[in-house]
Amino acid sequence: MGKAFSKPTVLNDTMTHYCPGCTHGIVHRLVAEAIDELGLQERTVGVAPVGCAVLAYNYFDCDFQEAAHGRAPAMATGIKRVRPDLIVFTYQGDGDLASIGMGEIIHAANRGEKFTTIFINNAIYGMTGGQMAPTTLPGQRATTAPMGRDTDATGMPIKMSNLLGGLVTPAYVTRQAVLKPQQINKTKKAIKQAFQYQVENKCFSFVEVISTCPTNWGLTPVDSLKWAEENLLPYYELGDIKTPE
Amino acid sequence: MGKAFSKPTVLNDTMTHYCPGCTHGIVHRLVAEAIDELGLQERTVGVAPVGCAVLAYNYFDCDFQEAAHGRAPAMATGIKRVRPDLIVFTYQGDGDLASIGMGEIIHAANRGEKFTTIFINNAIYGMTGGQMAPTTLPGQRATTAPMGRDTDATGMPIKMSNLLGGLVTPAYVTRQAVLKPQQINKTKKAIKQAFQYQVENKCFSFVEVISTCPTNWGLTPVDSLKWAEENLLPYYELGDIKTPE
Amino acid sequence: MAKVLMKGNEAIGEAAIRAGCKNYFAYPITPQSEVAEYLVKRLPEEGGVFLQGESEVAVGYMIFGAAGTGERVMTTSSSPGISLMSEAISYIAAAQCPCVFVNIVRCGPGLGGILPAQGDYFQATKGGGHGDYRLLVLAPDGVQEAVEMTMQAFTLAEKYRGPVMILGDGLIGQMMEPVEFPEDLATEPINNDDWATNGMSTRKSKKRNLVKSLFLDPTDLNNHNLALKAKYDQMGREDIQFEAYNTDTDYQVLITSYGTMSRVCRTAIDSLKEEGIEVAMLRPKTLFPFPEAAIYDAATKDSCKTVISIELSMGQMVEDVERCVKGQRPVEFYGECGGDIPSPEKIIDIIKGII
Amino acid sequence: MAKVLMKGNEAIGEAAIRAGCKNYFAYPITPQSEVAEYLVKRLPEEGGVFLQGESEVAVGYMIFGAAGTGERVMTTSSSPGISLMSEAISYIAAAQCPCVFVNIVRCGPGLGGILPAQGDYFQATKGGGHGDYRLLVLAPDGVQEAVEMTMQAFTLAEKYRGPVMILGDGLIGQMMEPVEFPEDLATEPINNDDWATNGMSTRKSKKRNLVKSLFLDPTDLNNHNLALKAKYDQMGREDIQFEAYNTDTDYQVLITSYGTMSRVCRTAIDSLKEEGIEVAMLRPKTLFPFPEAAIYDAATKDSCKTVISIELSMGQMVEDVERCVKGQRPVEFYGECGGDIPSPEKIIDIIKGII
Amino acid sequence: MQTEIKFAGFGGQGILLSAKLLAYAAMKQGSFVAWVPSYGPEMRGGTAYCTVVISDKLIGSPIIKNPTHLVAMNRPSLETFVDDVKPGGIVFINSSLIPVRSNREDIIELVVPINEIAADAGSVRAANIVALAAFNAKAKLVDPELLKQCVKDEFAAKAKIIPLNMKAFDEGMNFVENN
Amino acid sequence: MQTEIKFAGFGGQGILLSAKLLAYAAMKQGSFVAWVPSYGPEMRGGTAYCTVVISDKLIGSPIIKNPTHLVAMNRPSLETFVDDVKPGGIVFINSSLIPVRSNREDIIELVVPINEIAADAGSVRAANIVALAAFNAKAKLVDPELLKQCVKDEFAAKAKIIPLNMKAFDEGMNFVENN
Amino acid sequence: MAYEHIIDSERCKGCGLCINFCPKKVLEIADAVNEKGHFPVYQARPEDCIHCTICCIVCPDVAICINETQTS
Amino acid sequence: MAYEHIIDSERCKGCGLCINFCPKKVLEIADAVNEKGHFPVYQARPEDCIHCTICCIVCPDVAICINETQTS
Ligand SMILES: Cc1ncc(C[n+]2csc(CCOP(=O)(O)OP(=O)(O)O)c2C)c(N)n1
Ligand SMILES: Cc1ncc(C[n+]2csc(CCOP(=O)(O)OP(=O)(O)O)c2C)c(N)n1
Ligand code: SF4
Ligand code: SF4
Ligand code: SF4
Ligand code: SF4
Ligand code: SF4
Ligand code: SF4
Ligand SMILES: [Mg+2]
Ligand SMILES: [Mg+2]
Repeated sequence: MGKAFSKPTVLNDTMTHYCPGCTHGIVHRLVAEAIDELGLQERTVGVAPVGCAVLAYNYFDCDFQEAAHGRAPAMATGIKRVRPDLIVFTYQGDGDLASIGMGEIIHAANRGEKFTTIFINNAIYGMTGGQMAPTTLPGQRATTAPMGRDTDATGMPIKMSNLLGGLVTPAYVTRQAVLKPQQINKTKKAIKQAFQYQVENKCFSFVEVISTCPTNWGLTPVDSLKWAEENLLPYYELGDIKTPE
Repeated sequence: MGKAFSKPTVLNDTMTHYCPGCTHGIVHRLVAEAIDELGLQERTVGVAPVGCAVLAYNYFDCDFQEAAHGRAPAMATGIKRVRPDLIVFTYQGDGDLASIGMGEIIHAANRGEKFTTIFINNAIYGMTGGQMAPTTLPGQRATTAPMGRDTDATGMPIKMSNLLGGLVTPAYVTRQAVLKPQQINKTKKAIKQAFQYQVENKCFSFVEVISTCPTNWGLTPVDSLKWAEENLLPYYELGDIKTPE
Repeated sequence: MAKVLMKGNEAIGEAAIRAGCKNYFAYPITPQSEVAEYLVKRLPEEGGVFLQGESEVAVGYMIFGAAGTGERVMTTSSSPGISLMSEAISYIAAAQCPCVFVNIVRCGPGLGGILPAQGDYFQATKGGGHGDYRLLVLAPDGVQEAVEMTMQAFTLAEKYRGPVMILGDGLIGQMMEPVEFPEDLATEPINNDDWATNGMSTRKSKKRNLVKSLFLDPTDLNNHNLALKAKYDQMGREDIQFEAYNTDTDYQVLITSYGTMSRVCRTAIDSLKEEGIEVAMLRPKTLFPFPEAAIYDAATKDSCKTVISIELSMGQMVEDVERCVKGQRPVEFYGECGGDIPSPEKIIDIIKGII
Repeated sequence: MAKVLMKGNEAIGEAAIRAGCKNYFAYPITPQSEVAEYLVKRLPEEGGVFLQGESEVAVGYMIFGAAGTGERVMTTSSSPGISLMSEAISYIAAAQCPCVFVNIVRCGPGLGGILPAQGDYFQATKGGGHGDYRLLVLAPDGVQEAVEMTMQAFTLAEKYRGPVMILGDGLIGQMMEPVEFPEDLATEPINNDDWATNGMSTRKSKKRNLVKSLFLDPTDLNNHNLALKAKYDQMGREDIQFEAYNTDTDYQVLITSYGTMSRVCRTAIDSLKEEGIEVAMLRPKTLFPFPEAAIYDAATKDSCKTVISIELSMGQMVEDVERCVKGQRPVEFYGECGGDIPSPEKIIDIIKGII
Repeated sequence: MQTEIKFAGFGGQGILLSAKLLAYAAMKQGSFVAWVPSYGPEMRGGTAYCTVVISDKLIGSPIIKNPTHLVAMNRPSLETFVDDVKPGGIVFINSSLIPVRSNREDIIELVVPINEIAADAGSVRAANIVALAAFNAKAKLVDPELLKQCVKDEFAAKAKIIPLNMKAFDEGMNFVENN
Repeated sequence: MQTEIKFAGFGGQGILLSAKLLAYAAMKQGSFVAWVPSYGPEMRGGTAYCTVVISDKLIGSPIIKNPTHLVAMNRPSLETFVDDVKPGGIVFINSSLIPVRSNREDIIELVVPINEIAADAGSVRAANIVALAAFNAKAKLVDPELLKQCVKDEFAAKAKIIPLNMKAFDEGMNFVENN
Repeated sequence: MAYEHIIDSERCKGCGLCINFCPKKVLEIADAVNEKGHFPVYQARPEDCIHCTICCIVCPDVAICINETQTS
Repeated sequence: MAYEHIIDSERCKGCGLCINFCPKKVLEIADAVNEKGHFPVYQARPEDCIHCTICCIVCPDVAICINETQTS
């Protein structure tokens, strides 16, 4: 039952700056594998967010632009509109996409921009040191919610995939996770599917990935997976939310 | 069966700058009546948008702030948070609220800010001369969509009430119209209910009002009502979308 | 080519197309919405891209993304809209992507009014956005110059690999004047393979390109800033533009003025000349780089007793004029900023008041 | 009151509370997120309001709305975040609402870096936003001054009914120094009944108040701009602050520098003095209004041969210095902008190079 | 030599077009021209106006407080602007809508019932063309044939209404020449 | 007189706190002080450091390239910063983690196995307190009793761990005084 | 209980919405403009008016009101 | 078909995710740090490895690969 396994070629050898056990690294690999397998490296332009993945461009061996905080969908729109032959993806965190970048992602999705968004939902602002995100769970602690998120004052966590799925414009919207091997394999398939829709010029495609932030959650990497499984997944249900007709 | 009818006191005598037959005037009156009937004049602060209603403050006899384009919900948040005893409402058009102000309205709604938004959906940018709005119907002409809205290039019209209704945080969200007397009466009730929820400090409340823009639609006022009835209402279905539990 | 009578806003749109720009992203705002309304019709004819963005913030980044691919791209807006783009402009300058921003200035601050003004001089020339960057700013005084500068802007943007701004005003956008589109101002795009993110397959090196502005190492960032500064210095050596009006006389007063306001000053100068009073004008056509030496030289001509900066603002360019005049002559100021443009008669009174 | 050892960011938060400000809206950004992390704990103890907004654009308008009610309110951010607030700042200045903006500057342009810099001088003093408005800008050189200026800021904001900015930098935000909170800097709020939208019932007149910036009539708008200008002129008469260091000697060189950079200059001046070389420093504490006369006077002292502006930028304040020196002395510049702060030794070398 | 003509009327009266056509013809004739609209928020229902400047040299200030001539299409326009006209200028009065006169001795009053003339020619909508032709017949700013050609070119895309407008043009011109 | 002490180590070693406590005590003692952290993006796992400046007059530049003393908690810290220390200064070496020495003749080397001492006192987590006490015992920058009080105050909210830290403090001090 | 139907012809913009909805076809557009240049409505058949307030409700300019008069 | 299981101990950050998921409990944390200061994993019981690639799949740092070797 043995199998071989090697690094995708779109991923270069640079070691990531991510904390030990941070699942950003897993998703990077999955994106790289999808680009590899679909043979898109030479015409792909990635758009890095402002968030822990701000340096994503250091790890991918393809063209990359670095966006301002939250504006990756607008940049991707600019790229894709003037060069529809390029394959464009954004890679964004939950602070980036669901807080400051809310307007941009909704409008890009609603216009049906033909690019792909990978949305890393770790329910926290990782890079800036653990502030509350729109996706932070009720009661979850953050540096700007030291007693835990108070939903009376800050509302309920936003389910981005459901929100985008609610738009009328056709799209591929799915929520996946990378908390265990089977989920990782499914996420891989979803990401590949998302790029495939782009290759076919079919629709906007959006893959939310439930991830971890051991550092700001104050948990070990392994405990982070468990915490996410037990707390995030019941609220953020996995599965396809919308597929293009 | 006779009845008396007079101008609500919160509305002052200034003549509006609106075009003949523009339904902005009707909604102004309904808002004023609600404030009157609930006795809120002395503690109300309105927030005017940038759009045809930018001068709304000229017509209401209560405190008013004038927002920047799209930012009324953020201003209302600022007012209401520091002075929860005040009654705060925003009055916004569809360009203002659904295009540039998308992020602000979603986040204010999601935080459950305890103010009231009156959303005038006339499917066009009125004030700036008829550009396409996110709510413009497929095929509807606008100065920036001279051949009619092309949904392949710009997506489908956004149903704001449904989008906001999809958030998890409790709220009152309803879509009404002012195209005929019965609808106007219903809209009146909805607006009063929205303020009532605010008085009770219950939730964010949002009343979308399907309106007309005879000038930029290029129709007479009466034909505008008909066009809206026949074209807007089938897409923008009327009724309550969400009520607070 | 025969002259055509065009609104400034439409002429700017046409000029962009003639300059080889096929990509336009914008958000409506008075007094410049006609650029979009014109281009939404013209660009499809040219196989180009027109998109109304959801906000000026988003448009700023659409421009950034598009410019990052090396394609020519333009946006137009007016004062509050440009404020919303200022973060993007800082990013684009930092990431060195050529593109063109047009600001058809209206009265501020805040919502202000929609009539012409020059209250965004500071914002344009000193950087509305954060950090050490400069915009090359071109200030037309009419529709023909708006056309020429729009066309030049793309060439300059590519020469300096950065954003270039046209600073017009509501009058220039709204008025019609006869225009020509000089073909020689349309240049070939520069090869961008060494930096643009246009897909690895398109370039010989097969190396990836990055468009970015983050430099975590202080030495790298300082060097980056020095490299940017070197470009701005080069602009000062190679691309200053100005007009000297009536400077070959023994003028007593030197006016500094630009754009719409300078036309009124020109009329005033002509009238004064008829009365035997000689007044000259130094009109910066590039607001950055600023014609520092030219102003100093003109101000220090023996006959010149006073310099006066006349603007549709409460006093902005006058600070640069003061800086250039180095205390050699008194520098006066006159300005209005409500939307009305002072008449030539008013300017004549002002000038007479200081001689 | 005993001194406490506090991080600049936390001290600014505490100072706001001591000044009677109970309302804080902000969005996280390095290097100032500790202000929020401090206030989220402290404000509830004071019955105050803490809200993390969804973006800096939104926060700018939350501040506007809150300030419009006449309540004291503050936000803190860093360079790119301030760019995103520039439209709001223009609106608030136009609508004349008192409030405090703190910019803990990081390196730019674009994403740049997160280390200290002074590249936002232009943005702060010339208006990042559109139109004719000015911010009163206070530039502390350490944690104690950050505290004092934060407290003063609320008083000044109310005196001039407008936004006041504290321009710090990453070092001031991140370092700890002993601080005291001078009680006499906490003033009583001014009665706002004549303008603030705090509900008609609260005021005697029972007249409604409007907070707005739209003036459709050109004369009204021009008058409004003149009224704003009158306030800025008044600032120049009444609220300029600066420090003159070693100016009672026969110095050969006058340094102009502010904030963090000025501390290094001070150390360099002390060392040079030991070597027998006298150098003075004029340190603006208000960057606007700018100490124009003080700089002119200090520069034109007989002994002084040269002026040099030393900044953590590529050359920004130096333009104002040049303007003030009026050509009476050569004005040099030294700056770095990558995050490293030049050492006193480096400054000593620079100074020796010009004498 | 510089001539400035202010056109003023209600929003829907087509004055911007009349003014543009005049500017266009003057440009064709080799003059420097500028067409300056009044744009302001919510002019709806109010008075709209624009100015055409025609000059033999580069135009300085296009903002004209005291125009050479005034074409007033409705009463508020006449009342608002009549006193600004330079002595010796023409004040054109659309007598179909304006029951009053200029009350000035130092100008040339040109009174034309343009709505009626237009209606006679086929449609009131051509009133602005009547006014243009009539005004030019008096002011003699551009060659009438050239101006007429410009009108024709303007409507090139809507060939159907060319005859109407040609007729309106001729009637307007004739009215002045025959009175 | 101005003294500058650089504290350097891994992220989790508590150096920011040691430095803060020293600054605090010096402040209490009437000195001017500044505590300057290195903050940079993604320092995680790398070397963190901070500097304490103690002076008898207002502190000018708080940015110190050549500190008087260095407290090195791990090997990369020692290697990175040892050459910057001014001649005559103390170089404190945590020999529990650092197998090498300074290779400098012009400084005073203070070698202390702080992890072991802390472990003996009850927990390795108190190693930073051991280092603080030991370093101060040699450098004599502040009154040890005052410093100890500052440590105690710092942990006021976590009374349980005060004894451990007091013990660690004493052991650190004793190690230096007895060697 | 009697009612008085009052049209403020200076406020009226002549949009015709009231005419469109009046169940009794009471209203018509006048043929003289008001100060603002609009052709206001008037009650062409006041005797048919049932004071149902529908015209008031649909009027965007609050140009119509109905007063109660005690002279019953 | 044979396989070779290779851990790049310089890339490994010692997060333990692979250990957690290895179905055969092959992996353990080493007790010496690598250059970056992390304690990397190693195959404590290589003979039990079934080359299932689970450890590769969960590793955020692509520190493990499995090569096919033709020496079967
Ligand atoms: C305009 C602007 N605002 C704020 C910041 C600071 N900032 C950088 S990253 C970040 C949050 C990132 O969180 P998230 O998007 O969830 O990504 P993660 O680090 O969790 O992967 C913030 C607020 C910035 N760089 N620019
Ligand atoms: C930042 C900014 N962008 C653009 C504008 C121009 N603008 C004013 S109103 C408006 C659209 C208004 O449309 P809508 O909100 O639908 O209101 P309506 O006029 O239809 O009632 C726009 C784009 C502005 N004032 N400020
Ligand atoms: S801070 Fe959190 S999200 Fe960022 S690299 Fe570390 S673990 Fe990952
Ligand atoms: S433009 Fe449209 S929305 Fe605006 S006042 Fe006129 S009819 Fe109403
Ligand atoms: S009250 Fe009723 S019946 Fe009378 S005019 Fe109005 S709509 Fe007609
Ligand atoms: S609805 Fe009102 S404004 Fe319209 S015609 Fe009737 S009375 Fe006049
Ligand atoms: S390949 Fe499978 S069995 Fe072998 S070490 Fe990895 S997870 Fe364990
Ligand atoms: S998952 Fe990767 S980084 Fe983590 S311990 Fe295993 S090999 Fe090392
Ligand atoms: Mg996150
Ligand atoms: Mg609208």
